[in-house]
Amino acid sequence: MLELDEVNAGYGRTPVLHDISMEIREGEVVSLIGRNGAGKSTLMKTIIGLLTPTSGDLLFKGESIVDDPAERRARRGIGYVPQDKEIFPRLTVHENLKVGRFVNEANDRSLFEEMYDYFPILDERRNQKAGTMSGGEQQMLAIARALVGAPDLLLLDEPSEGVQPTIIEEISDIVGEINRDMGTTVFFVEQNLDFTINTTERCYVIDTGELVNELPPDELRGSEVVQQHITV
Amino acid sequence: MTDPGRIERLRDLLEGQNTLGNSTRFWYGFVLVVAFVFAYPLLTNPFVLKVNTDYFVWMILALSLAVVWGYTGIFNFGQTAFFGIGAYTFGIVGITLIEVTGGTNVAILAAVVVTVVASALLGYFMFYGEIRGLYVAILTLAVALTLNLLLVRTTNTTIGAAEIGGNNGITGIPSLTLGAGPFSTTLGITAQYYLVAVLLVATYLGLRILLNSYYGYVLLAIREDEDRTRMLGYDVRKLKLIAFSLTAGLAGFSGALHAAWGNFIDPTVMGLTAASVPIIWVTVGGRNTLIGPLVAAYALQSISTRLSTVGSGYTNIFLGAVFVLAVLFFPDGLVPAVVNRWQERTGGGRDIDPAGTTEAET
Amino acid sequence: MAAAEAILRFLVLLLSFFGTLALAGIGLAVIFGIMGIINFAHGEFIMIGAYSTSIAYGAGLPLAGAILVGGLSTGLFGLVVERLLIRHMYDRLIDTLVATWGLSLILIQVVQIQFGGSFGSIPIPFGTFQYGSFSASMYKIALGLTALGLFAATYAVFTRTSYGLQARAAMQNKEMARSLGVDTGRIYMLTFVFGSVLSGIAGGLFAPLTVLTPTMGSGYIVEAFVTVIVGGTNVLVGTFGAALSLGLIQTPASQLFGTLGGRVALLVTTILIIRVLPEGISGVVARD
Amino acid sequence: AGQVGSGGGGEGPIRIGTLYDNSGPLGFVGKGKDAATEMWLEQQDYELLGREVEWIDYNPGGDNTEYKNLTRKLIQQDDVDMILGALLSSNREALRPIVDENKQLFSYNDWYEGGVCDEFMVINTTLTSQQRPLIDFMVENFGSDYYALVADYNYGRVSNRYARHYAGENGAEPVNEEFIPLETSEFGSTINRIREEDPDWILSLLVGSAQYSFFKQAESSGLDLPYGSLANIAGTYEHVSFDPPVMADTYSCFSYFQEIPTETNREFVEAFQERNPAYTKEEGGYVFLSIADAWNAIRFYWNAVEQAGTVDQEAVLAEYENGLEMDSPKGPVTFNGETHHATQNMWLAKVNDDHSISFLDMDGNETEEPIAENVETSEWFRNQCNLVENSSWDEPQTDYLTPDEGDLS
Amino acid sequence: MAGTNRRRSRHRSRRHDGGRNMTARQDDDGAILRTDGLTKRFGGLTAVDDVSFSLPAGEIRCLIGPNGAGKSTFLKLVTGTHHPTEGTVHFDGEDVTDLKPHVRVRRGMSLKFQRISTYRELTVEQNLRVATQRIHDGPEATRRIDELLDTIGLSAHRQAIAGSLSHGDQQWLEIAMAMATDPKLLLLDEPTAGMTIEETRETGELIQDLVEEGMSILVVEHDINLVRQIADRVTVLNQGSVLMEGAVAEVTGNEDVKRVYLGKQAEGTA
Ligand SMILES: Nc1ncnc2c1ncn2[C@@H]1O[C@H](COP(=O)(O)OP(=O)(O)OP(=O)(O)O)[C@@H](O)[C@H]1O
Ligand SMILES: Nc1ncnc2c1ncn2[C@@H]1O[C@H](COP(=O)(O)OP(=O)(O)OP(=O)(O)O)[C@@H](O)[C@H]1O
Ligand SMILES: CC(C)C[C@H](N)C(=O)O
Ligand SMILES: [Mg+2]
Ligand SMILES: [Mg+2]
Repeated sequence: MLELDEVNAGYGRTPVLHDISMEIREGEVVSLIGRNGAGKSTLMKTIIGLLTPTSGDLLFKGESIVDDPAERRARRGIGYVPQDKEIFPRLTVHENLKVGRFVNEANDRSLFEEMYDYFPILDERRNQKAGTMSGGEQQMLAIARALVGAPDLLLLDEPSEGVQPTIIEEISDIVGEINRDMGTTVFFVEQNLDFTINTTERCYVIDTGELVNELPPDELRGSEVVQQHITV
Repeated sequence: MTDPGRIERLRDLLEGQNTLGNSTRFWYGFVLVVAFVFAYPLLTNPFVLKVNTDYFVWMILALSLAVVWGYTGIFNFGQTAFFGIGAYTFGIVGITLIEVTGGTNVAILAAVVVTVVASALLGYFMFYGEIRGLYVAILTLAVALTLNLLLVRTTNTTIGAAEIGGNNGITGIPSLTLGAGPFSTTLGITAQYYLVAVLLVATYLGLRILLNSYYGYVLLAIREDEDRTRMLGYDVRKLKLIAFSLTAGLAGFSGALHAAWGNFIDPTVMGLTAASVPIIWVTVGGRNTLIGPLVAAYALQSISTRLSTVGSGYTNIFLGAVFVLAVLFFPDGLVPAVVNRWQERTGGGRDIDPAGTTEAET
Repeated sequence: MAAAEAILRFLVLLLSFFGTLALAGIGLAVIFGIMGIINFAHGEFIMIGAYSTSIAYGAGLPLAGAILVGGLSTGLFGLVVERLLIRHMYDRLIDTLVATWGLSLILIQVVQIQFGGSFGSIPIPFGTFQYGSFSASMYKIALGLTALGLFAATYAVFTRTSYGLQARAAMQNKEMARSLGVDTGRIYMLTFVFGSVLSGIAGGLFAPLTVLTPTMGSGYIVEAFVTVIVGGTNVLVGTFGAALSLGLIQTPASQLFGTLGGRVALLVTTILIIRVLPEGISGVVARD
Repeated sequence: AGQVGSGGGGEGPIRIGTLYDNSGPLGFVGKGKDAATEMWLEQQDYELLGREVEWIDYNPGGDNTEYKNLTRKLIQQDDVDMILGALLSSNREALRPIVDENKQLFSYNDWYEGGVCDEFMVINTTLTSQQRPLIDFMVENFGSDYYALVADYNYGRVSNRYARHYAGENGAEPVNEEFIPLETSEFGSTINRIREEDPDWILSLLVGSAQYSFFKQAESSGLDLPYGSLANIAGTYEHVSFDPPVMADTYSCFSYFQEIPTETNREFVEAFQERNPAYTKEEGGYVFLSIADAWNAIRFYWNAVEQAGTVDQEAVLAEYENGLEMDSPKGPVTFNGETHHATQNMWLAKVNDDHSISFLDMDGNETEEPIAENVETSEWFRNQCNLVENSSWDEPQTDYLTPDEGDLS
Repeated sequence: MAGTNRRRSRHRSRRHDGGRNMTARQDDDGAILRTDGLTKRFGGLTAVDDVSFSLPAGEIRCLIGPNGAGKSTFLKLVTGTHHPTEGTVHFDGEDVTDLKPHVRVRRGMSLKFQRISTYRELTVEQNLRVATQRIHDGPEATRRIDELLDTIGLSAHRQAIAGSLSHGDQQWLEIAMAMATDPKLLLLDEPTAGMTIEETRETGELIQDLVEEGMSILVVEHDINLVRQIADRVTVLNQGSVLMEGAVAEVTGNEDVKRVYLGKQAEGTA
């Protein structure tokens, strides 16, 4: 589904990612962990196209997408939930969801109602301006907004951040569900180990902009790799 | 000479993260430029001196806007209203009192005081009413335009001994005359040039000290995020009011100098075109610096004088193109761009370039 | 009878003040509202609309057609400006302000060189509206109504169409909109062109009423800014509300104190409205 | 001429500087003036007293500070012998102190409200006080209630003061005087008010293209009153730029109109339009008053220098003060040494329904003659200003006098 | 350099009082912060509903509750960013309900926002200087900045533009800025969002150190492990009202809390 080949990227003249190569196969749920500033969000931004790699190649469904701008990658089927939520503050909840559907207008199966089932609070607040929603509510909205576009690959940057424990569980369940039912491939960054362990099949570890390891999730806890690269 | 400690202490006052130009090389350059400015009268004719004197006056206006807008983030689109208030006050008081006191000292003082008071009233109205951003711009512009409309219709109105003169303006404003009574001297072209040059240099250095002090940091913080700054315990409204009135006072001061320079002031200084000119200097020069607006004010004013001597109808096409190209190719202003390029080439001095303010963004 | 006349006089005057403010502001409002760009050459866009309308009219088109031509050619011009200039300055409010100021200087001078100090004029159509002893220019009434119509249409575009939603999303968060597949570059371009067309139409509508000169734009720019900014964050609703309330002030003020009174009242009202509603008029309508 | 008349040493070229706006709102006026100046200089082969003439042509762009800078530059750097320029009174007032301080001869030649009494200024254009026949004519032919529309700045306000005074002498009075800011282009409320007041005629002191919209808007709201204009037609040719019948029934009194039916004028207009096709009717142009005044201004100077035999400024001024006379497109003009203003004929033009122009006499009959000949400046001004007796090159009088209410009687 | 190894100082923050008297004046009941009947409505929605709350000086209190329960709104009422629809706020023995935010801050409260709100365009050092210079001046300020930088492990990023820091580092910077005013009461809104487990634990230790030095702290958190680590007591907010209040174990054991908030987390992993 997604392949990265020796990708280097950064901001201005500050390099952040060094020779990242990885592969995510169709239908997988893969996670990425690493400490603050390791480059996790940077990697996500590079995949969706908000950052242009200085070198290297990105393949999505077998085609190179390095030269595509973000909007085209989104239309190819990549959904993105950024770390800062980035909801549209002056649009209503429902309008936010509508914006999320432009990527996939062709797909006539409307996912709005499903999303409202997943997150009843959004249903209740359809017409509230998104900017006035609480932190956690915004996070749910951001996830729902990405999902209404029915992406083939979903990128989640710390989806559990600021979300209450019961809903973290739900999100974890939802990720499992869409992966199972809709065949969506998921790649996410997460600090919450429980979440990661419950949800993923594989986990990449990143440190200082380099991929240093790849583990099955059940080895995460107490693993030496994690000790070395995550804890100080 | 002086002990090096004192120079170091002076540099500590003048330098910091908030201003451009903290290297020894910068100060050598600075001294060189100042020396040249002071030697200039020996090299040129009175006309050039006279014109340059006015450029220096405009540069003081540019500095005032750089501080209130560039550093504090208060988009004052009506800075020329205060320039005008200063000029008119100087004209009225100057004409009225020159016979009495023999000098213009009181007039200068009056110009500054009146502008500070006027701007404080407006500032209180705005900042204590939580008016921000573009609203401040439109409001200040509206004030300038209203003043302009009202002044245009002052034909045959006299205040004190001064005929306000409607759109013809006040004529016969006295030149800068220092001293009082029999001991007063009216400054000639060269003396005026020196005085204004000294004032300009002093203003620049004084503002550098201010910006690198406690207040400089607060001003920056207010520009970046008012609410956040409030939550650090600063009385943002009051500080904005102070910054607004003090820079307005500086603008009024430069207005007074301009009126004395030309012995004349008219309402066009408060019109839309005049109001945008300082905005253009500050933008083209580099909004977050002092030196940028200075350089831009000088350069753009002299370009436009030079163009008008070409006498053709293409003046504004050229000037317009300069604005367009400048912002197109130097998004952060001409001076920061040049400095960055220079530093890239030479590797910088003691300069603390805020980690590539200019390139790291977006 | 006399009362009816007085009311009618007030309404017609209000309609024409409203029409002028609203038309002067609408193109600017769209561009500023969606792209956060202040187009200081806005007055000159109006001027271009007026000139091209006049040229088309001179070539024999009926006025309505000529105004359409005015709108479209201004739109085309807007497209060129967007591609060459504005495109490079998204998210740089102040820079665009200066660049478009430069553009305005250039346009005025070019038009002056090309067409001289003033330009052929269009007669005011539709004749006179008569009621009792009161009479008014029919065209001005039409102008006010057209302004209402344009607002309704523009409002519908931004609230009902997918372009409108994408445009509002792009305005609020460009990067995120892109990540959701919104082609912000295209949206911005369309918006700028759309705004230019509206300015051009406004210019075309003004053309019969005024004398066409290269500097005619400066007569609208202050009103346009004031109206748009007083409008507030919800730009379309705001501009509409601002045009209406400023018109409501200007009408009696200019009736009572003359034209200067009207203008001063406009500026003073602006100052007061901003003071009372620091978020602009739309802050009341749609709090956010 | 930093030192008095140093340019007159006989060495090198004679230098003439002009300060006419080529850009800004009055750019079109200045361009016309430059074109007239250039036409004269070319006709003379850039040669005067057998010396080469160098023309220094600057563009102040309407900015008063630029006016100051450029005046200074012309005097102090370019060392000119003569300066011609300034459009608005405020331009002139901005630079006048510099001219006075440097004792520099200066020609102001754009129609204005009058009042400059300055040793170093020579002026040849229409003053409001010279337009008095218009007021007399309007009151006599249309009635004594008039509505004044006045551009709200000095020219308008001062001119209005003259108009009110002359109207008063005819027993007429304004029913209302409305002062209108310069960029105003929306006249709905004004038209309403005029209708309420129901005057016999309208006095127009409207200035600037925005304000000219008034005429169109009045036309379309069915306002049908005669206009007596002190500020339109001659200088700004609304009868050419508007389609008829917007300006029909406008009466305008000036010293010059392109249509003046004399041989001298026909030749001038033809020559000028041939060189500058933009000023032909086909191009929507018109050879307007400011052009003729610039033309007369440079010719006055030429005559003065030729008679003085030198460009020494004091000597040249003496020739002006001796009362230069010449024929011109306007007809014969004489320079009045005491007031430093020109004495000239006034024409009363009526704009017909098809926007053609007819010249009228006091009774409203068509004529080929001016309505008044050899019109002086106002009596009040002549009492105030005698630059021959009260002023000299070394002890100059340099005033700008505006009459207060009551001064005129 | 991205994510270079760095160590947060273990000897952190010997506080500099700047001469300020740190002994908090307490309410009659010994509370540094007390609210009575605090209520905030947005249109038809009651975000905070009649909350009477009291925080004894020197305590670490955690405020938990579902998303949208009104936690952030409650903090904003305490700091004065929002004005309550009803009720009062007492701080340090005085009624501060009608005081402006900056005045409250001057009296010694300090807030770390939920949304990151460092000065994005300024350097890390400039951020800290603005935060601390009101209390410390001259070389003293520089020393305090050094110390804070050391505490949060950003010494190497002194000249970096704050907006270019990673999310987690910006969180640290926010915390440091809140500390920089040497408050008596520190209000932290989700300080560890986006931090690794290890970093979260360090933040917890930092918070504990601060209390030892005399601060009182109110933390809004969703990370129940952190709550377990630091909280003296826990207040649970649900739909704007206090659901319960008590010791950690008490709260996490409560069925209601489990149902509306904790879910399986109640069993705990720490
Ligand atoms: N806009 C930017 N400009 C310059 N440098 C940046 C920018 N954004 C991030 N960086 C730098 O890139 C590096 C990686 O940041 P990134 O946000 O990818 O980290 P992260 O792994 O997501 O961390 P966290 O867990 O804190 O979110 C950091 O050193 C950061 O300082
Ligand atoms: N300005 C506002 N207008 C309308 N509703 C608002 C406003 N601010 C907050 N709310 C609503 O009030 C409720 C409480 O919000 P608050 O931010 O206090 O929640 P919270 O407990 O901090 O949640 P989280 O844990 O998700 O951050 C939410 O439902 C939110 O949507
Ligand atoms: C329209 C202008 C050219 C009129 C006149 N010269 C004035 O002083 O205002
Ligand atoms: Mg991140
Ligand atoms: Mg919250």
